[in-house]
Amino acid sequence: MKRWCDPAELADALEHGLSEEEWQRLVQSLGRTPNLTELGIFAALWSEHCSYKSSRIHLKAFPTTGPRVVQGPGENAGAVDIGEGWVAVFKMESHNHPSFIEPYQGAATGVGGILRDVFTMGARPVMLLDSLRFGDLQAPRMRHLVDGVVRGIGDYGNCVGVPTLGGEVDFHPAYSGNILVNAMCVGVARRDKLFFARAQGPGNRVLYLGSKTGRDGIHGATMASDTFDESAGEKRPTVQVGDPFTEKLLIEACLELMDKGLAVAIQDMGAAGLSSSAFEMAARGGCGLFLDLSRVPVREEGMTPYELMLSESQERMLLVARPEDVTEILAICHRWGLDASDIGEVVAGPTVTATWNGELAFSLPVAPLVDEAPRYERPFKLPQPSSPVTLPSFSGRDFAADVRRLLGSPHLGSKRAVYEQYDQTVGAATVAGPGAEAALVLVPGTRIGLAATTDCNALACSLDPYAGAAQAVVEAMRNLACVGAEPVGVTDCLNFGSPENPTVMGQFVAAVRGLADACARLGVPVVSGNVSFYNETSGQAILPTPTVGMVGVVPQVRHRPRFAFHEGDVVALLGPVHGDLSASRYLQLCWDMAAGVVPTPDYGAERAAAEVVRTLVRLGLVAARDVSDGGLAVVLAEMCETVGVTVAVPEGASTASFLFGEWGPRYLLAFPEEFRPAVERAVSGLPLSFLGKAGGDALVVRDGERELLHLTLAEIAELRGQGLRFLEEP
Amino acid sequence: MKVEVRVRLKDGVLDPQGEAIRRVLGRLGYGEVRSVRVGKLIFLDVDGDDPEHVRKRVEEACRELLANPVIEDFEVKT
Amino acid sequence: MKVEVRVRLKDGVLDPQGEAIRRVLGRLGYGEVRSVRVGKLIFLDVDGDDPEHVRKRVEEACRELLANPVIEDFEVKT
Amino acid sequence: MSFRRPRIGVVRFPGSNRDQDALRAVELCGGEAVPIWHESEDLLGATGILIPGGFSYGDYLRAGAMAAHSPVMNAVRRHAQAGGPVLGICNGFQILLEAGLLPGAMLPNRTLRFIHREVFLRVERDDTPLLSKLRRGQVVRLPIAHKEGNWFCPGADLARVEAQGLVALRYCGPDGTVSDAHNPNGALEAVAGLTNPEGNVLGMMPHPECRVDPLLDEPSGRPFIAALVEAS
Ligand SMILES: Nc1ncnc2c1ncn2[C@@H]1O[C@H](COP(=O)(O)OP(=O)(O)O)[C@@H](O)[C@H]1O
Ligand SMILES: [Mg+2]
Repeated sequence: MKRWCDPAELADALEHGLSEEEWQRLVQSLGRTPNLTELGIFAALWSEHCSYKSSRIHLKAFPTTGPRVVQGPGENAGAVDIGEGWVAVFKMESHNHPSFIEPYQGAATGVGGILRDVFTMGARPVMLLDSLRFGDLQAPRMRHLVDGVVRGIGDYGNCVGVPTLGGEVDFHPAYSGNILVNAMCVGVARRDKLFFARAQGPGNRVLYLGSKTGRDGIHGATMASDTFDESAGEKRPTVQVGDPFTEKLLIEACLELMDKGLAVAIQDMGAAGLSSSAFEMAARGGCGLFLDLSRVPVREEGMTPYELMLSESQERMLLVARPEDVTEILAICHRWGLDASDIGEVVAGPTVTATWNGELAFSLPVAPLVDEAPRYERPFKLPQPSSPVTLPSFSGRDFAADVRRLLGSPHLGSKRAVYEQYDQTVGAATVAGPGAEAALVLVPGTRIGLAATTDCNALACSLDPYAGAAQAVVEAMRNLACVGAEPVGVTDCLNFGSPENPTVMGQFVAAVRGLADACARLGVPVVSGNVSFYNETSGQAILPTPTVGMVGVVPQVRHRPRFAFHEGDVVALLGPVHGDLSASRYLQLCWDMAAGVVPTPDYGAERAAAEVVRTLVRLGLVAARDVSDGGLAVVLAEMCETVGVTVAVPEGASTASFLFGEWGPRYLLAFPEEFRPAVERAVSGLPLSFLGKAGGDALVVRDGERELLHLTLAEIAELRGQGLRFLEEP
Repeated sequence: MKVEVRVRLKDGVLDPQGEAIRRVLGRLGYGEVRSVRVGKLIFLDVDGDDPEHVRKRVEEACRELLANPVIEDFEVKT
Repeated sequence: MKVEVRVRLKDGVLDPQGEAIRRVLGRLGYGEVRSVRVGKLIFLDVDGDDPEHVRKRVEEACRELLANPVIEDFEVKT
Repeated sequence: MSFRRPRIGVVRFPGSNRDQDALRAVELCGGEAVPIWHESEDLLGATGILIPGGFSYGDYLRAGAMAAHSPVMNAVRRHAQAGGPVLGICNGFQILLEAGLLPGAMLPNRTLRFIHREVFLRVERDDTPLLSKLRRGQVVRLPIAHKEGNWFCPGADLARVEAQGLVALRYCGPDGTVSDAHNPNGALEAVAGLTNPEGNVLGMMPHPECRVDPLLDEPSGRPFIAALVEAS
């Protein structure tokens, strides 16, 4: 067993997940062999998770600038201007591997991490969203995983007092051995009060705030860059425990420190703990640090420099401050009941040096670890465009049975059992929460509406990563339109298998191009995000899952958007009568045909329709939902909360494509008769088909004289509740 | 048969609850309390009269449900 | 000095957690488990070497904070 | 003309998270809202007290238990004993129970899960200052958001609670019927809110403070906050 200060060798490097080439590169850049602690730091910062070594060159494709962009990729989170001197600060991040090992703590600490990324920018978190992917619910442990993840997200967000207002939950056997937990946080800050994680000013002090350091999660960063095998269990010791109470105190203390101008720079200790925060801060600030590791508050006896640098204990921050402010800072932390300790200082020159009990622990140049970290142009094989699907014959088909099946599936059923475990009203600013097409909150003290949504149709992405990713961006825009919001920025979380597999790398490259093109065509910049590779178990990769998080703005909220039918509403379809059944949920779930071409979005048509819907919703004229997963039939059922509806399949329309088709700019609108002229004027030229009227206590679909479907409100509620009922049991 | 299960966090696993309790006890004048860790005490009433068998079953139940092997240790007392 | 505090719900106080555990155990095939009650196990590390005095102090702490007399009984073991 | 608005103190504990919401709600209802830190020995001249929701001390040990022992609670107790109005919402209610200012105790929800849900509440009293803006039998819709709202009270005390008519609010259906089906957390007698015998202390699990701005939803929380302001 080597000691922290013993010289490392190739074998240790391989142990730490570095390749032989990387080991040589390391020794070369250092001009000497590192000790074990130094190797650990390199391994963590050069891990895929921290270095983005396989993805960086491709992420360059993203449009990251725009008139509203205040901070693009490169900081803890991105920031865009939302008017009246406010900025929205947001980012999405994955916590997939930890959540598979210990769902409750894994998901909880994922939420903690993304909150810190946002409030370290000086922003107050105002909402959380969570995009989740699970395997086959019959698979071993799967219900346990769903339950643990949902409770973990809820308990953490609820306790810190940030509402969880949106997200996704979907299921596919490809995730049975590797679930996805992507958490997004949106915060708000005054534009002139934004903070950056740039260590500056030699002589300034380096302070440690928050929980004491234990041995938790050592190697977390390298684990997240490692595929699972049957021995996943043995990775268990690296699981961390979250403490939302301390996180809440950190939020309040840090925002107070920043508001009082006492912080020069601030950075959370996320993946790779003190190592990444110290070196990233130094790199961004173009300076060095001196740290006395003996002053790091510890929870356990005899922790070595290796452990102190690599521990991933949660709820910890690194802060740079002027010497004269230290006393006041410590006083504020003490008032909030937080541990704080002065552990070092900023130095000129690009080196981070640390001592421990008087002896030198390590001394490393910053550049090789951060800016000069390895970058790979991994070989990739772009996916073949999926082949067209021959539609089955629908003659004599029992569509009612199909609708029942769709509504009863966990994919398309209600997610209430999940979001009822999330606080949706804390903050007293929620205009639209889970269950709405997108989340909408008021910026404190204003009437500015801040909207957010997460989207990814992984089935489509598995058929065509490029078009699927592009469609995710477009769907996000449609969702925002339904709350009257205009897109202002995108964050993303790119979940894929091993980048060392050219096919997976090809999916990644195609998806990134799809996101980039869609964002460019819609004029929405990407300002932050995260890449999660190695999502596979025993060589089985997940579906390519590029999750899109989109943020939008309503300059002045005057009406609360609604999403359910009211008695007497006129019900109309904006957009083409037919959707496209190719690559649809309907074929997947009712015909077991996960196949077909995923159309590339018609950006012009999508923009035009979104514009119209946005206007109608802002004026409070209509209730709107976009038609996506499962098609119009599912949207009709979703809008039947307390009032039913009777609609007719338009003359000569193909019932299947009308009811179950997807893709393209289609929205279901509901509005009082008296608004009809105004609505017709507003849609200016776009196709608008009147389908029927809302009323009664059932969803009825007629084809001429024939009644295709009759579902009472009670039946709908029952069906939509089925999929996740197990979450309602204790 | 009455069985008692004691569940406690593994050493080294953070116990935020215990830590919060310790701080408050200190404020209430119990500064002499150096550390607090909180575990679970589970009282079971189990059918069966063969103590060995009952203990085995309860141990299985602990592994399956009552304790979280990732962060907790357990102890069964018959 | 190591002290162990056992906090348990008074008889007659409903125990949602114990009830739930019992039901799930039943589902998992542990039908022989007739009843489950869940209590807290609080491990304290206290300065001081006079066991009697330490116990007194911990008992005060229980009355003041660690147990809620409306629903809970406690027991201190030194 | 100028008049002094009643000053309402909103107590902040470590982990309170609906304190800002409460401060804003009080202002919107015509009060002057002042935050009071849990270490404060006095109430900064407040004539009414609001103990807001959240997770004081992370809800560790028992929800509200550690907050109930803060210095400020001694001042709140004196204020209450002198007849001053006190409204405790959610965690605030739990704190009032742990502080012994209201009878009974909270157990975990019977689902053992956090529940956020719109619930209906039947108003059982309208003859106390803090309920004066509501009518007995009226049904109010408000959200609940808690994990420990399963109110319990040992038999003897329960009889006293009912006899003295201390139940202020009960969970019910849209039409006011009280039944187990409409009881979200298992609370005894569907108790959602309690008052003390003198009627100057009110504790409730649902959240009126987030239902004051009509843009967010029907402002069904106003009567509760406004009554506190008026009573102060
Ligand atoms: N897929 C992506 N799209 C846009 N920006 C990205 C993406 N992945 C990473 N980034 C940016 O790279 C930086 C490092 O990402 P990450 O390591 O996830 O942040 P953190 O270190 O806070 O966890 C961040 O600024 C992030 O926004
Ligand atoms: Mg970060």
